[in-house]
Amino acid sequence: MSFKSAVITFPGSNCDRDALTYLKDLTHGEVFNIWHEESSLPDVDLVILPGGFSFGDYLRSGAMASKSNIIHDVIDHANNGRYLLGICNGFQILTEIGLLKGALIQNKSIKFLGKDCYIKKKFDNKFNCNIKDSEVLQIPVAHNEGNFYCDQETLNYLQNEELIAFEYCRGEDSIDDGNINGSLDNIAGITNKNRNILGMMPHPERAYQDFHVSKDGKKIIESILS
Amino acid sequence: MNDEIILEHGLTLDEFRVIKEYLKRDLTIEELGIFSAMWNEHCCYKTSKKWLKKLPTSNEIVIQGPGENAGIIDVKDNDGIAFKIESHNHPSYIEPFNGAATGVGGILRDIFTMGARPIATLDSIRFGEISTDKTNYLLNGVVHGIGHYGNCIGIPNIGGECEFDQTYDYNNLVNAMAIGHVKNDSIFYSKPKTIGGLIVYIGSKTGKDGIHGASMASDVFSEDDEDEKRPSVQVGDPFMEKLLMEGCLELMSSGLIESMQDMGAAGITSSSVEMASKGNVGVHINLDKVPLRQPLTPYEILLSESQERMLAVIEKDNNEKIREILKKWQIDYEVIGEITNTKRVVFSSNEKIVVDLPVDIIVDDAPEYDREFSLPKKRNQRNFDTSKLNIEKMISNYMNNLNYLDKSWVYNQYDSTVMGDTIKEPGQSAGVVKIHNTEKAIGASTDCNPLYIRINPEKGMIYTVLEAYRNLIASNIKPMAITNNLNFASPLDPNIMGEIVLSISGLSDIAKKLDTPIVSGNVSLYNQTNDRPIDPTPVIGMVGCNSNWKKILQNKFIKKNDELLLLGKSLGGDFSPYFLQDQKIISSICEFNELLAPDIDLEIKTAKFIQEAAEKDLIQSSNDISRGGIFMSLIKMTQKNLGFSIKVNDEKDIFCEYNAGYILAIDQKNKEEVFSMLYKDQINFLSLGQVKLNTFEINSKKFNYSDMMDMYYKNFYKLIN
Amino acid sequence: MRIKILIRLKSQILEPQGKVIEQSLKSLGFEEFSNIRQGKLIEIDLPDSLNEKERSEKIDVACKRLLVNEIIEEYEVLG
Amino acid sequence: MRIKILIRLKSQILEPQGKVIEQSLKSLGFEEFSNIRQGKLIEIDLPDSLNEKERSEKIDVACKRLLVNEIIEEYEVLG
Ligand SMILES: Nc1ncnc2c1ncn2[C@@H]1O[C@H](COP(=O)(O)OP(=O)(O)O)[C@@H](O)[C@H]1O
Ligand SMILES: [Mg+2]
Repeated sequence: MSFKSAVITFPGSNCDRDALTYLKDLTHGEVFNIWHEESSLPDVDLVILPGGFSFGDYLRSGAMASKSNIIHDVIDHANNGRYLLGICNGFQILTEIGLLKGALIQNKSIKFLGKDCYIKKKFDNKFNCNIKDSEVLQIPVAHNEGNFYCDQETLNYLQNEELIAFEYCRGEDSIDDGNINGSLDNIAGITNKNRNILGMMPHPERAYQDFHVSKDGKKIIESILS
Repeated sequence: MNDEIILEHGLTLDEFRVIKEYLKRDLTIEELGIFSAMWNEHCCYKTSKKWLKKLPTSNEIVIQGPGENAGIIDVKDNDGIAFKIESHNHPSYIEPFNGAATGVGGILRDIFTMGARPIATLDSIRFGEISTDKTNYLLNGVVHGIGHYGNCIGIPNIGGECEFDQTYDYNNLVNAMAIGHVKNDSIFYSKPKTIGGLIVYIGSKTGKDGIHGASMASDVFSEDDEDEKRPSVQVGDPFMEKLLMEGCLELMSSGLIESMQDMGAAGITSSSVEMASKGNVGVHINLDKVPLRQPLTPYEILLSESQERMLAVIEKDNNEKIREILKKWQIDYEVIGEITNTKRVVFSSNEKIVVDLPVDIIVDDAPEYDREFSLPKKRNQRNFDTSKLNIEKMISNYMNNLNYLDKSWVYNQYDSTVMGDTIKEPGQSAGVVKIHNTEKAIGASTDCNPLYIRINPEKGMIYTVLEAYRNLIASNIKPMAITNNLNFASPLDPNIMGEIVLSISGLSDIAKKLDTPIVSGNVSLYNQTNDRPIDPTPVIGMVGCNSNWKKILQNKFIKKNDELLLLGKSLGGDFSPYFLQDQKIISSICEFNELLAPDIDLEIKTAKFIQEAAEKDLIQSSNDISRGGIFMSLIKMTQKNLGFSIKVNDEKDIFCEYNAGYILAIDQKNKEEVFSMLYKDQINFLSLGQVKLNTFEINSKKFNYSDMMDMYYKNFYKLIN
Repeated sequence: MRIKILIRLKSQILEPQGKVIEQSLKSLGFEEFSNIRQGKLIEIDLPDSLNEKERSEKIDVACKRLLVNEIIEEYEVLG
Repeated sequence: MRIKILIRLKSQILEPQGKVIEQSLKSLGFEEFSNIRQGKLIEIDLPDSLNEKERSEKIDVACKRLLVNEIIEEYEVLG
């Protein structure tokens, strides 16, 4: 049975093509591109909410996209236990929908940040099960609002329920502590309680081809498929 | 029309007389506005045209040379590369964030207007002395603006320049370049085909933005009139541009439109006039149909520079289908006029004709000046006393000068990996992206050496082009064509006119020798505040290709023990302008020696060798030598604890500039083969030393590796805060 | 009538923009300015035909549904 | 005391955010909301020891020197 997936495009999404290519190259299955105004999703195993500036990121990043028509079906898809992955703007949209806890506020540097970052896995889930505990992944980030915030109670919950998927760390040539944007507890990606929804700021779809600086981004899809 | 109004519109009384004699009647204010916009330096190149004609603009790979929105070159298999550079200097001085942002927006529209999907941007930015608050404000605003616009649309920035010099204290420069990919059988031109075709307006509503912007761009503005004459600023809406880009590309691939033109400087005026002129037809536009953001007079509609707007010509039958497509993208769309056979530009409003002019007089009769120019004086040759310099001092001079330091503060604010095809990000000698779904790599670099050009415009320009050339060669990209942005002070000064004439001549010379024609460009004059002219800054953007991305060379060290080779010929201490200036040996421009003649044959020969060796996978990595010499070139090659140990005869020489200078890192096992190739080609080289872990060693003197890295990577942040 | 909605980050959340402004102001000699925070202002025209209660209800709903993210923000309506 | 500075783009200057927010609100059923514009809110603590005049002068100077870009923005001080 072949793996099927879909990428949603919102007005202002700009990593939708990248996500489509990533899925095509790594899953070898059917991949759909869905426009945000459509009312239903095809029957797929994985949906990606891609990066970009949906609706210009005006008001708040991800806020307006979270009210799109297609979102009802995205929620249904997730409630059925299927995989849902939000990358960058997609992560922001997931928190705005409320499918993931917390919020992403402006980077502590108050500047857009486009460079490679280093992350490692914190707690096990289906998105990172192929990654070793000690492994450091090098993956690009490109965001202005990637600074993960939640209140103490939520943080305790994320810790206790082991919902933190990735955290920022130092890499071999880091000149700082690796927490590039000020995120609480170095959080780079979290899941929902059911662990079928992952939101992450780094862009795995920009780190998997031979000419990319790193191929660590492969490991997410490989984990899902394993 | 009184003289004052005419002058205020940036026309000379002579120019006005020509118009009146031709028309045999007085002009409406709207018509005056049109001449003001179209006869402005920015649109008609009245000062530079005569000289620009001398540039080589074609060879077998040029599909489109200057004259359209962007130039296009053929990279085989029906793939074309469209590119152009454009300036937004004055707007960025007035309002750095929006000025720079709209600069990026404008150049991207130039690319997708031709049916090309933008695949990369570069930016060349120059500021005054960093010690002033103003410079800091401009730097922050400009970089934020460039990033904001490009990041939002999702086009990777793959390189550029960022320099500081007091010559730009009151006139910072912001040049933005964009590169797009097009299928050669699907290029769109601005030339309309059908008489009776509908002229349609696509994009944002028109507002008061930047009215008079075009004429302002060619006015010498003085420091203290910042507030009064300030025209309203253009604000960019990158989200709208993203929708517009997707909408237009969809329209073009659907075959529903026949030509397209973006509304850039002087908005609807210049786009419609250009359309008429290209097609040798007339246009009739009803200004009442133009979508407005706020009530505007016909005069204001004609001159508004609101961003994110396009003009297209379509066949009547396609109207509804187009409306349907654009509805999905939520873009305003309106039929505002039609193509006529009158060869006149007619605008009406409220049932009245407000403009009725023959296209000829606006375009063909635009003034062309042959301004007086003078040649630079002969320079005396001197030897300079550099005895006070020691290696620590020279390192410190460069490492405390912004111009030599890592610019990641700038380019980390840009998204350089979006679209997933970036092969080489900013921070390396050239930016490189893959053409999606192909094996081809496209590389580009922007460069200018204003100090060289100041000393000798003609040779200086040649050095500038050769630097860009080396940047591409060091990545194993074959240089193919050039775009240029001629930033100069006032051409009314014969010395400055001389700089313009001579640097164009140098550009022409070297472009012919390298067979890299000039396919697009832009002129920005009057970059001068009172009696403070900028140094001549003709920036070039060079673009090239390698049909196999796997052969692209990295600039960074790959592994320890690789052999370091030095190629090229040093200019030596007495003839390296940046060395002399930045090691503080010389402070006045008149003291420099005449530039040595650039060794173009050596450049070409060396480039051939590197390409050949790279294709045989004999080179691990390579970097070119430019400002800062061997020393800075080596620092840029370090990564992940890989450093170097080298031996040289003359320690000063490693800080000097070079002809055909490169550092190559070669695997020991390939040494013999590389050496024999070099002997065969009769290229002089030197074994400098080796790549070493955690080492920074020059002539057995050890420096602390991480201290050096800290200085190179962190001093920029320190110096600007 | 035109109403203003002031949106600010909750006080326990570090607001980096404000910190930067505060530093810049200090370096310009504005020592007395403290505790600076930047937020958002949203201005909206609402029909005069709505009465006070309807208006404030509508605004509250709009804020909760879209304009404000209550995990991180709070708001105040003026005018 | 805590003062609020409301900063908005001058009315003739394009403000791209407002239009998009307006559309989004409309599609959520908030038809009556119109002419939406987004601006900035800056809140600052000033010592109570300053009198009204001193305070308003200081704020004006700070706005003109740093907080407000008068080429495109205008401001209003509350509180
Ligand atoms: N404004 C900028 N935008 C993007 N990249 C930049 C900018 N300024 C500098 N860079 C990048 O930093 C690197 C170093 O620049 P520079 O010191 O001019 O070196 P080079 O001699 O290799 O051109 C280059 O790769 C360049 O692309
Ligand atoms: Mg350079």
